[in-house]
Amino acid sequence: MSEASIERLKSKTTLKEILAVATEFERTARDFYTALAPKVQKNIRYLVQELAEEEQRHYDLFTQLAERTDLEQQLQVEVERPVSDHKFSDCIHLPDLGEQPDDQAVLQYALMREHAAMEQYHSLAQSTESGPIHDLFLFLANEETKHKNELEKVYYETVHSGGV
Amino acid sequence: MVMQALYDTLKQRFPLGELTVQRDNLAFITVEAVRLYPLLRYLRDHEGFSHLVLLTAVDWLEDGQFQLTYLLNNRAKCQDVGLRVMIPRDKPEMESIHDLWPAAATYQRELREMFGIDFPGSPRLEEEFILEGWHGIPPYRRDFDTLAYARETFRDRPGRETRDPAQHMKQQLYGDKGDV
Amino acid sequence: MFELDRSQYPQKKPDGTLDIDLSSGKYLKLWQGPQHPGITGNMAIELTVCGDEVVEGKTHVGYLHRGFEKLMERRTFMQCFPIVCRICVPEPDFNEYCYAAAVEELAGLEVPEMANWIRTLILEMGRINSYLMYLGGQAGALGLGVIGQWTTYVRDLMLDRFEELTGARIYHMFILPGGVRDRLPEGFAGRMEKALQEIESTLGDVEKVMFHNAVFKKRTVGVGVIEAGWVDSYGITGPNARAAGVAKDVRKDQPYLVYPELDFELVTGKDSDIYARADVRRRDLLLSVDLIRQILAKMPKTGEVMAKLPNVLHWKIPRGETYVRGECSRGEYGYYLVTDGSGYPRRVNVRGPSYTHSIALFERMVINANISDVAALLVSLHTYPPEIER
Amino acid sequence: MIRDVLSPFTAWKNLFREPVTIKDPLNERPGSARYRGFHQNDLDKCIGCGTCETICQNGAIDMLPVDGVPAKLGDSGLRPRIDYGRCCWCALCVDVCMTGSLTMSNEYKWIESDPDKYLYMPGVDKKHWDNAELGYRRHEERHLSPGDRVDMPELHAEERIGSFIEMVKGYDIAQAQLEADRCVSCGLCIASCPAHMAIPDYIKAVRNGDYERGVQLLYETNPFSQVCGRVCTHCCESACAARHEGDPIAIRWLKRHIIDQVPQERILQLIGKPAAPTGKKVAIVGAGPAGLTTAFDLARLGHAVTVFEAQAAGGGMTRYGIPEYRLPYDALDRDIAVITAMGVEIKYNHRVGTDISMQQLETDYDAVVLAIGLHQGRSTRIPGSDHPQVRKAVDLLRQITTGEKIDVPKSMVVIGGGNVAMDIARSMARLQMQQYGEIRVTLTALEDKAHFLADPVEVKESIEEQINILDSRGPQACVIDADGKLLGLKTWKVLSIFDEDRRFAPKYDPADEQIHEGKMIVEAIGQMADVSLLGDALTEKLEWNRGRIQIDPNGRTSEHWLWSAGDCVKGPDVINAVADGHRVATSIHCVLTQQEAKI
Repeated sequence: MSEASIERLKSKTTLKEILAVATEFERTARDFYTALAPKVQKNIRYLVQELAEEEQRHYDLFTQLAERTDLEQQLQVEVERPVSDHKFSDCIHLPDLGEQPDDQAVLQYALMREHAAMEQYHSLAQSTESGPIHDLFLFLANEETKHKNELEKVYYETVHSGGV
Repeated sequence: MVMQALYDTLKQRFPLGELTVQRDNLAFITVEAVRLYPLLRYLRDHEGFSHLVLLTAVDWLEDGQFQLTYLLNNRAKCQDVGLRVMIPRDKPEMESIHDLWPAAATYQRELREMFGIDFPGSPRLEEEFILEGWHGIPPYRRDFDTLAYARETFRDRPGRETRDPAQHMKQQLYGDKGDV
Repeated sequence: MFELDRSQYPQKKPDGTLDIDLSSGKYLKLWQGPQHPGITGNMAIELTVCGDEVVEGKTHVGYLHRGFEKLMERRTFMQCFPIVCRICVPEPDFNEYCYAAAVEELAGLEVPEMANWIRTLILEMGRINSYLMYLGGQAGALGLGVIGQWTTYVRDLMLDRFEELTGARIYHMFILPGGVRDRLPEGFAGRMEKALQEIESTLGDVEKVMFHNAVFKKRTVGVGVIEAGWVDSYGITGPNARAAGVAKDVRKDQPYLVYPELDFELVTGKDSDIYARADVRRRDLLLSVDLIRQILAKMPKTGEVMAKLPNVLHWKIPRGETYVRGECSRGEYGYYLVTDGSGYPRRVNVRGPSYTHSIALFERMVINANISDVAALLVSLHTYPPEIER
Repeated sequence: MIRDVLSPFTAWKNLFREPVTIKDPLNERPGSARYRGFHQNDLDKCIGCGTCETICQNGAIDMLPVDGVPAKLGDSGLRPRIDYGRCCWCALCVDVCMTGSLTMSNEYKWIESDPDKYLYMPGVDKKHWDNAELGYRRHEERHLSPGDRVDMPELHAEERIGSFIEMVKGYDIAQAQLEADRCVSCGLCIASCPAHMAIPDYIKAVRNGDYERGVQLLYETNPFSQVCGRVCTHCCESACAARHEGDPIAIRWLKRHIIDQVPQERILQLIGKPAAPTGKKVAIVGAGPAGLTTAFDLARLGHAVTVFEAQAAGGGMTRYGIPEYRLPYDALDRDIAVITAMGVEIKYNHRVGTDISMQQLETDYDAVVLAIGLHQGRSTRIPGSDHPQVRKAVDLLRQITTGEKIDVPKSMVVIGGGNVAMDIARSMARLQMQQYGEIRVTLTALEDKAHFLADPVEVKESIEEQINILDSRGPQACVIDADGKLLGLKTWKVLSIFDEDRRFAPKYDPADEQIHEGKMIVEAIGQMADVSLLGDALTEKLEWNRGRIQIDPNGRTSEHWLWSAGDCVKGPDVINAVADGHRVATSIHCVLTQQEAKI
């Protein structure tokens, strides 16, 4: 997320508007992975496809949320159980995602992206007053954290197989 | 040492087979069937082995032989000597010693019944001793299979069945499934 | 009461067999047992009587034949251990001891000292039980029913001690190859002492009512005499021999377990009649009471109870043979064990004292006895049929 | 005389005495504390090994499945049922119980009108004595249970650290028989062995001293007994009934003992000649345990087998990954010699993809097996990990095996807590010792000691060999000075390593930062298969499953002519590779004979 987009988000005042921007982010990510999939070797294509599917899931979720009327109540429920974050992906270095990235590179890129999004939503939540908007940012941060945590596990299972 | 000395003494009078000293007061001596009777009488009358502890048989099926063991005790010296006599399984017959020890007649009756070993001249040898109406091979011979007999004669409580752990695990966990 | 020399009757044929012509009407066949109050255990005696005099007796056994010796040939050395005790119901422990000792000898196992003390204790406890049963039986055979009630009561106290020590009352299955199963429970000696005192007190009553009893004496003194010369020819051991004045006792002759460490004198008699045998057993019982006190006082307080065994599931013993004996309440008990290097005994032969006592000896003694004395005579030999037919 | 008339009347004194009998059932009369009464069985502790059934001389015990107790590794799922019509209360079943689950209560009364009700499964059929506290228990000294494991004689740390001589000496006959004697032959281990070796039977062969029978049993399921007898991951030992209250049977060492006792020529005689030629040709890519097991099986069935191996010698990871002190090359050579004696042709220094293409193999052979293992090391890709002195363990181990010159650093850091990490640490320690006379190897692992992936014995031996093992350290960066010289590794403390689902998810504490000095850093965190030999076209044609070639349960890929086996599809493990080899060989044989039938 660029500085400009943060500013754009900050200036939004309605839940619907905020969700619209967030949904847009997910869409671009989905398109990125979808475009990447055919370029990588087939043996790791599943990873990229799964990432695309995950972004699509987020995209669908946010779209549906925007259409719901009981939104505030729903947000409240999700925010009350945030996923903890232990600053894990700090240790993962960001690679250049070349023309034919391997599985580790793809995972590192995805982790970085989820991490960045999570951080942003967190800081946005901190800079807003308690209320539906604050809760929405927390919800988004929580969603990204969940995804990031899942990716961390996949990363470790793939890379740190233990070397038995 | 003591048993060796006894063996040496006996050896001067009787041809003896192998000596096995099991303890310093127990030894086994192999003797030929024809030597047994005079040897027993000599041990009883001159060496103080006056107590016939037991008389029994061992079936060495694979060697085609019965081993008869005559165990004598010398109470004064606290010694035991076992005389081993090997007789052929296909002609199981042995000289009776009931006139040396009347009690031996009972042992010989039992051996006749349980092992099918004959002791011609022994009193009441033909009378049934423990078994009544027994047909088939003498049951203490090695080729009498107690398990087979029990299976033919008795039945298990209904519902008895068992599984082998390894086979059961194979069936449950892998078997034809290709992998664990 | 007989005027003629009864030993001349019945007359013998030239070939030595008895000249009994059943068709003459002079003789009667009479079965005592296998279900009969005057019989010991599962046994029957076939009597030929002339008037009330027995002219011939034959012992019939086989009512309890289970073929233990053969069954053991297809059981591993440890699997044999639970079945041997069943060879003798009233005093099962000698089977456990003799079997274990024979296996240990052939397998070259050294049994811990503590186990030997406990084994001795158990064997003496078993002896007391066996004698208590005998006293009741001997008195009962002559119509003195109350003695059996008293001895059964004190025997029960001993069974309680067995139960707390071994976990079972009759078949203790406590002496296994390698040692014994456990140490004495906490406070055992105290409870044992109470039981011993009760036994002594009861025996005092038994002495008054049974042994100082004109009727009992009339029926037993001079009746059923075993001649000393028969001891060897009939393989007589135990109290039957000792009451004949032959001081024969494996505990002294070939001391085993911890008997060398115990202080005791052999109990002997001289008249060799039913009364003498009963009296020898009563005194031998008191000796056992004393031995138990000695054992409990002298035995070590701690120590291993089992030798290190190989895996009992595939325990093999090298080829060999041995004979191990002990002095049970009836005489010499012994196991002849032959091994062939496999995991199973090649042959086990159990030598129970009743084997000769109740067949060859009894058949000899019953001749010329009065029918009414037969039960008392048989009981006085103290025989347990299961050890005959095994 | 007068006394004898009067004395019996003293019996009258008992006239007013209370009865001594206990009125039952009005009065409870519990059995003694040691009473051998009705059985109890702790179902959770019981592993269904059936040792109770084996010892029961009455044949009173059956082993039967129980609802809710599934068979799993180390537990047959069976539980004992006792026929109380036969039980003699000897308690040998309690004494030999391998887990102590079977006990006896002090309850002795149970009344039924139907005698068949006395088929009783303790712990399953609920009874009022289930929780009885008194009753017979196995003696705490466990008199009838197997004894302690026989120690394996091996070189001491000081003796072994200066060389690559095999450290484990192997049991002598007396030791092996003693160890084999401990086995209760329950067979729980068989299911846990990927190759389902006939473990209790070959242990019995050791007990009986019948080593030729032992060799025959080994070769029925495993042509790599020299290898597996030394470096198998011995899953069997973690399913062993003896492990519950003591050490498991040293199954691996007994296997090695068997194969050590029989000369090579005799082994060849014992397993016999292969079947008559079938005219079918099979190509196998990779001469590791999976490939060569497939080759062995197929060759014995009469198929012509050619193995293509990129390296100069066979064995795959067992040669190029496992150090010589754990698996001497001559032992490996003996296993391979038996396989080549079956007529298997191994083309060494033939790299498929370079020297010959997969397409060519497809054309020339009736079937092709891909058994290429996991020879590419993974990198952490932390900052600085592209420095030339940051190496991968697999590459370095391969260099040591081939005898390539290695610039041994005076100090080094290993990243990883698995067996490969231990292997490289210990190998480099030996080289350091040879060159400098001292060892400076630090090993950092993400896991804490309790969760090390490496075999505990490996960890113990590494520590003996002066490897400085630091657990719970997460690598952050390779520290490089201004001149580009590698200084060491920066790590953070790992707070926890698994999440609630037992999935790998380390959490760090950046406040606890350390720098471990090292002129070389070796990454030993994981390996992957180098699938580039397939070529783009085949890669695209094949179906994949999460990064690995997709195979059916028989090891066949989505291409009808291609099978795959071993580490590259199943993950790293020798015995798994052997099992896989058998599976693939069976499948190929089946397909080839079906083709034959159709023609």
